[in-house]
Amino acid sequence: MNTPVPADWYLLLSAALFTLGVIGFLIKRSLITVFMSIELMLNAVNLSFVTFAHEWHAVKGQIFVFFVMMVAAAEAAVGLAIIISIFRVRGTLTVDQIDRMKL
Amino acid sequence: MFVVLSVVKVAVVLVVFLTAVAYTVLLERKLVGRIQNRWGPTRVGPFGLLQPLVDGLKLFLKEDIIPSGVYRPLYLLAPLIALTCSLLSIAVIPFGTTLRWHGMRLFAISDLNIGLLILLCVTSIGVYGIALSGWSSNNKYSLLGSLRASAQMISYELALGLSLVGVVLRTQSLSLTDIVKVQAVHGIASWNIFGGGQIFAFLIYLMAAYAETNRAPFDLPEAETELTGGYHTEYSSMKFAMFFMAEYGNMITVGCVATLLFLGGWTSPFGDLIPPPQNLLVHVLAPLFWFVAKVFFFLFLYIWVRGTLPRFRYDQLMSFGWKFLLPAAMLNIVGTSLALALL
Amino acid sequence: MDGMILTLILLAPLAGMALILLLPDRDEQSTNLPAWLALLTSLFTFACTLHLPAHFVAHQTGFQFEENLAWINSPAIRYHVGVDGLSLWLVVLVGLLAPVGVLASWRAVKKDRKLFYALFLLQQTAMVGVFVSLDLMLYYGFWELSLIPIAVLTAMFGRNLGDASAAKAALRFFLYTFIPSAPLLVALLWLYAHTGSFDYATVQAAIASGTLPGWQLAWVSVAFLIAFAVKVPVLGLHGWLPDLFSEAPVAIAMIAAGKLGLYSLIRFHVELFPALAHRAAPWMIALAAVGILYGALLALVQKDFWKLLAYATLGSLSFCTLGIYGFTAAGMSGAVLQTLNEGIIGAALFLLFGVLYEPASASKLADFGGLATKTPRLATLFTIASLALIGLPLLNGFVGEFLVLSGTFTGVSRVWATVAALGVILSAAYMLGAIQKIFLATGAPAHATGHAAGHPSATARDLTGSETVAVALLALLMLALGIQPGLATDAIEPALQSITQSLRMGAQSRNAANLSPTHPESATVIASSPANLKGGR
Amino acid sequence: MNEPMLFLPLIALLPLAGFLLNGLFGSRLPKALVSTIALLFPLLSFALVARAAWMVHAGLALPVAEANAPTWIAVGTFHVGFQFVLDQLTLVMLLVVTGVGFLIHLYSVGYMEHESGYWRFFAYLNLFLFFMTVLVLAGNFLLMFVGWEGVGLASYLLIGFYIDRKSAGDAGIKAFVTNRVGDFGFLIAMFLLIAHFGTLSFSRITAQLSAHPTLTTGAATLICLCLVLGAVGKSAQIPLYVWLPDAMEGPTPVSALIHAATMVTAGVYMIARTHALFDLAPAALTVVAVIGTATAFFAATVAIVQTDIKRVLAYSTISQLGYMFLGCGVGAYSAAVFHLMTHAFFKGLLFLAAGSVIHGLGGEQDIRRMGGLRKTMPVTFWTMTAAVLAISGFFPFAGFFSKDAILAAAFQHGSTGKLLWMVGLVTALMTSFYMFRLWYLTFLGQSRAHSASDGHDHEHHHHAHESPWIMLLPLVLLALLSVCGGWIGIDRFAAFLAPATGMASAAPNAGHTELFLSVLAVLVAALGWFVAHLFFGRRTSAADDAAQRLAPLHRVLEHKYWIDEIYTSLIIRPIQWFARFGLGWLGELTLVRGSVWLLVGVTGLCGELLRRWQSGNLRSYAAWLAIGAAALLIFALAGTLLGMNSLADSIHWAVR
Amino acid sequence: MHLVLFLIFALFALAGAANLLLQKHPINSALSLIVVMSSLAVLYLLLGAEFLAMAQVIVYAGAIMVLFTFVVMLLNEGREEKTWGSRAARTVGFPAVVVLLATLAAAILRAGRHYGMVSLSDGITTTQDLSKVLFRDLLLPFELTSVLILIAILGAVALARKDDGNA
Repeated sequence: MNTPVPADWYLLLSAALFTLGVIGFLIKRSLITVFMSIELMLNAVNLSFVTFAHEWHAVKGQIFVFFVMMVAAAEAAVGLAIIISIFRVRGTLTVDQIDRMKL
Repeated sequence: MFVVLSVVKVAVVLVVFLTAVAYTVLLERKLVGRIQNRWGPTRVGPFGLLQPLVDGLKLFLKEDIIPSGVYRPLYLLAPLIALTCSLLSIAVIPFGTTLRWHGMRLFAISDLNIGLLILLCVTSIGVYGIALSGWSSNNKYSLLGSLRASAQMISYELALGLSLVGVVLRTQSLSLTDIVKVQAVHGIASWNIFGGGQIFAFLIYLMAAYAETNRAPFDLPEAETELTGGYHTEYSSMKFAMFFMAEYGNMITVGCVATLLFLGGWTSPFGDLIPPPQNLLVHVLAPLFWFVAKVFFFLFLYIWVRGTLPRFRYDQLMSFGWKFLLPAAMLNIVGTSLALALL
Repeated sequence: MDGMILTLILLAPLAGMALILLLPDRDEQSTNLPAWLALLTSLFTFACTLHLPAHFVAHQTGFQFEENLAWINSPAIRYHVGVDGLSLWLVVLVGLLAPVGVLASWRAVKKDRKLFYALFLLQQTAMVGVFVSLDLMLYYGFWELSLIPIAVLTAMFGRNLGDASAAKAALRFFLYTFIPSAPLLVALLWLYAHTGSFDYATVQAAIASGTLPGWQLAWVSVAFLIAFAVKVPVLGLHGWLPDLFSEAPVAIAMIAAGKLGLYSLIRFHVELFPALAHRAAPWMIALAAVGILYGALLALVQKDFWKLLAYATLGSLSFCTLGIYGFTAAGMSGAVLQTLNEGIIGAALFLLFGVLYEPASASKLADFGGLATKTPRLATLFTIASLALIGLPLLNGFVGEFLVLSGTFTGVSRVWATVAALGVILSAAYMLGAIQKIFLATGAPAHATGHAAGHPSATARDLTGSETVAVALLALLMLALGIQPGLATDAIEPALQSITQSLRMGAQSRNAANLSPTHPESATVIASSPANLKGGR
Repeated sequence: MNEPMLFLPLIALLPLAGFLLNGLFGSRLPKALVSTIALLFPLLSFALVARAAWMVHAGLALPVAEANAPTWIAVGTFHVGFQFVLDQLTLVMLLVVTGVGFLIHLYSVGYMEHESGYWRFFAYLNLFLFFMTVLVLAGNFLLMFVGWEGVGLASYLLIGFYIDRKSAGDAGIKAFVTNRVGDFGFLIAMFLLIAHFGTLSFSRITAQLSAHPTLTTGAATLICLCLVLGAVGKSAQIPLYVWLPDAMEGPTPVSALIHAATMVTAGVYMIARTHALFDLAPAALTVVAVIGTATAFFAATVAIVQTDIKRVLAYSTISQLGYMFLGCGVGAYSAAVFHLMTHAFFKGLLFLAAGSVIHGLGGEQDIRRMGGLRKTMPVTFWTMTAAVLAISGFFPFAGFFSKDAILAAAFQHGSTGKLLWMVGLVTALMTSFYMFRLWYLTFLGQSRAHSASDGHDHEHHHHAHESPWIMLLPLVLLALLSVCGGWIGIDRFAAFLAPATGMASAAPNAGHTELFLSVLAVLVAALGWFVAHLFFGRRTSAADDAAQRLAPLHRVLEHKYWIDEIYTSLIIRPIQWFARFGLGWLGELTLVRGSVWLLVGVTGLCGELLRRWQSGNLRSYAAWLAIGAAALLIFALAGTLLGMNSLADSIHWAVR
Repeated sequence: MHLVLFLIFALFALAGAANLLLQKHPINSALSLIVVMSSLAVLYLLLGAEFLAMAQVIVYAGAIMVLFTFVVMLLNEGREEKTWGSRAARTVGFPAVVVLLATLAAAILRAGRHYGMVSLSDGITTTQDLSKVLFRDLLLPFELTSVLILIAILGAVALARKDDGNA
């Protein structure tokens, strides 16, 4: 009943998620969606962390994921604040129109 | 074998839970009526006992109107999310003794060693239901209502979480059964609310819980007089019923959690003063009785508060949450940990 | 006293500079205080430099008046200065040119005098520093320092500031000399990495020992060569010369060209990398010989005197390069002597034409005419200086040129020597042509051009007392060196002895054929010193 | 042997002192003091030379060399010092130089009476004497080269004396530069000598040659040819003679001293001095001879049609020098030196006489506007006649002996010699013709002062007067020398010079060929006079119609074969063109500035490329980010991907 | 059982991620991202990291995604228009992605051979041993993250505040 799963399947999954994240990062046009695909990439990396933590029985792997979450939270907060201010000034979030350093 | 037993358990708990929800509605209308010196629903069935059945039927038969400007997929999804979240938390709450039959615990659907965390997860997911509903019904009042409700829920969730930390500190474990076991040592004296020194935590938890479930003094977002029903104005019949049930489900869950954490769960107040009669039936039923009594007491408290306290203004509500409750919860944690460390 | 003299010479101008900068900024018209102070400092420094030849022990090889103090120890840079035959007279020359430069710019510089004289003295220190420093990094420091004042002074005090051509010339000069000094630094550091010290003697020994990797050493020597060749300037790298000479203030242009580059070529390329210098010799000789003709031809057709002087200097400096890379005793000492001569003659010509140029800042030859009668003293001294430049016997130019040409002819290749000798004819043509256009009758009726208001020849003035003394002194020096070149060569020759010996060995093994057969009566058979010159070949 | 105090350096330094005194203080001294200084020092120098001559006559053994000469240049194995040497050849030259020089100084005191810059003229004259004596007394080539160039400088200064005349300045430059071309040859010769002998001193070279003549004829010829180039430049022979006619721009005494008596003869002296080398290179000698004869013939033809008195004399000098070169060319060095001496006398006299004529006529130099001066200037007339007779080679006069000696030597010099002799004879004919043409036009016939020209310079001519005595005295003395100069006779002169010029000239063969040759020479001279008489004696029109008939030839000669124009167009213009465009444009602008522009261009280009990369388009940034990540990943994981166990191995693998 | 659970939730995650890309409206992609995160939480549980799973749900799904959804709802920007963006992005971007995936997969497959198996019965790292390491060895980083979060909060407030002039 408890059929085991080879560890590298998890890694493959995380690789796939990461690649999807990168693709989202490339083709998506709305700034928020781009931001989300970055979050997805982060999660994919977290998954591989946990897999390796499990593989080598190292708790530190999980701690690292914990820190990644912290940073992701902080980044999301600031990122969204920026997105809001961009929207307020520019009126749009499509990536191609935001090409000036000056807001 | 395990699957069949767990399905039976789930079915039993669900039925009991739903009927409890229905009757809480009735209880609330009766009690509020009595507070306002009137009788409440008495027409249907003896003393109005069949009123919930009839309400359910009414809502079920009403025409299900879906406004055109609505963002359909999310509009339909929102009530579902709200209901599932409130129901999910029941699965984790142990309501009876730790009697095991064939390795299966009878009086709890599942007993996890991180039970408390799951409760927190479910409450945090619950926010989506309300947020999406308001936004997808494409109506300014509902959008405003949903935003206010979710903002309120998120901020009070913090206070809720922190207030539980005191209890966890005392039981050194996140599992709910352990928490109850700690409080069962010698009756009422060892309940967290009294013996455990968590009286402040209990109060903070209570207030935070009221805000979490958008009830009583904190029910500004969906109050009729303010925002015409808040986020579920556009909903009709079954979808409105789901929201309604979700709200009352949350109330019961909060009640159960409160009893488990602060009132010693299914332990009798007398502790081992009156040795429980030895036969099995009493040994099993007594904790159940105590658990239901305590939950009833909380529901009564809910309705009582709703009947008496005036509604908070939104900015008072938010500042109370952030400026009073959160610091209080932190202080509580510091106090408990100091107490534990020193004593 | 001997131990401290070099530091004294180095610090005196700096002290002077400091004093000048402290002077109050009173209005310019009053007594030209900065100039007086600069003159005093430069004369004092000149006196100190004169102390050197007085106490110099002639035929003693190695460096004298040496000072070797630890300075920076993380990269082992030491304050190691010393003088030998080669650099002795160059230091004196710099000492001599300082007061002449101050005199030349006495009237030319009218505003910001303080800054001008301060930077001028800084330039003196830098140049003396280059000649005396024996620690490669110290040398590099002075080498860089000597660029800045020239560039700044040209940019700020350039002659026709109107169309910012002075700034362009300054920039061009700076870039021309600065860019190759970057690979030079890299080469220095490479050497440091491989020999562990910047000290000249140790580096020289390490290179001679042949332990350093061959082809990298070749690149290092090329970096050294190019950095110095630009400063000489050698043909092809002389883009900055005409501009600088026509833009820079007189005092600066006087000392900018030649001396530094040539000394560095001998000391830091030929002496440091004997075998590799040998390999580069054919190219340099060809460039030098062609450079002489190139400079002379171009000077022939110039309309602006400054440019004419620039190309003339290019020609005479190519003579020096020809001498150096001939590796013959006569050629090299001739080259060093020619550097001295070029310094003296250049200074005189610059000062004299500066006087003519200054009132109406007109330097086109056609502007002048018939000045011999108006400015007799200037005319005679100008003629003497240009005759020296042409290489008239009994004047110093001839001795230098003769030695270089004879060295090249007998030791190196007869074809190049003949080509170089052709330059002698052309030099006579353009210099006398210049004298003719400036001083003698220009065919146009004198009264028509002579007195037109503001016309240069109308406003030309004769030399003042001090200027005449200065140039007369230079003229006497030219005559003295012309008659008795031994004054300089006695010191120079032994210093070069070590180089020519080792290189002669190299050359001998390379082209034994056309070496001049040893003659019975010039018995000093070349001591076949066992220079274990494996070299990187 | 007791070193007689000859004070050789003093002979040279005295004129130098004169130059310094006059040069530095001349402008402030009164004219009389300037002239006394100018005359005193050359006189002293001449006295010293005379004393030396008297001592030689009294049996002093020559050559006498300074013992401890101060060293001049001593570098490595090469050593040269200020070495003065006196031997027979030097003695003769010194006598000529200081003697004639002094006379000319005397003459120019009168001539330059009212010229401005009086002191400057005499300073330069003394300077010239100094350099000439140094040249002659020099013991080694380098010191001779000092004199050689110094003399060129002095001639430049003196030619350009009239600083307000542009033509004077240009002539000065032309003289100096042409001389420099010659000096170039001399320089190369010196280098060859150093290469072969390691030293430049005459004594050592002759010693080495005699000790073991290792010098191959080829090398010797090369050295001699270079020396010849130097001589040709200095003595104005065929290719490099163009500066001499223009040098007439200077004052006449200058022409007399420099361009007749002394400087131009330096070339001949040098060849005589280095006869040891020339003997080893017969080819060089024939070259010298051929050049000499050709120049003589060519110059004579041009002299015939010249109208300016000084130009005529200039071309006659060139042609006489041609004779001396011919003499040297056939090995008769002593004959050449003898002719040199006699030529100095009568050519100096001719120039001075011409000077006094010009002085008398107030600056008039065109012989077509002279005539009938026989009566007004008797002394000048008679001395001039003596000179003309001497130069034409009439019997008792000096010219006959020296020119005859050279022609005789040429005659005996094998078959080529015969041909050279023929040309020489024809040149002699022409010489006497143009001299007598000059003689007739200047002194005989009516005065044509105002007829030929448009009378604007009328006032000059009214009083053609005889020159003052100070000018006439040198004329008379030189006339005496011209007459009896030749009586020394070639044999006694050759014997005297033998030690200095190597083996005696060819022993004079049987008397009758000698006699026949001299008679023939005199006849030729007479013929020349008769023809001149025909043309210019009585009817002046004869000359003109002859000119018409031979118009084309006349025009060619008049324009001096357009040599100057050819030189300008063939040499000067191309050099200037090449310099201005070839080097100016190609060299400077393209190569030198080009390389800088290249650098600027490259940096600009890179800047442009990179700018486009920062386009502001987020998506492109994302793409490049992804590429970067991918690359980094590959790099990092290269190890595991390729089965290597570490990154380092993968790098090695990749790099190998 | 473990395989089944793994497959289900792996598919959920992939589907969510794909949906994130394909959806036009940001709100949908936000929700699909929530789905991914929750399924990842379950996968963490499968890998025995229970506290992490709960943290994932609470922090990511519960807090960060709420922020996202709020922002999307508030800005209400609507569907993305069809702009093609820079050609360079496509020509350079896609090969990069393909290469990325190829290398990752290859690396994992090549190196994966000597990784063990993952099964339900493996031990679960309890919160105790997690917190033991967190608060003893890595206390400083923990405090630093708190400071980081503080800074983020201040930043967000300052940025997003409507500058009504008198602030």
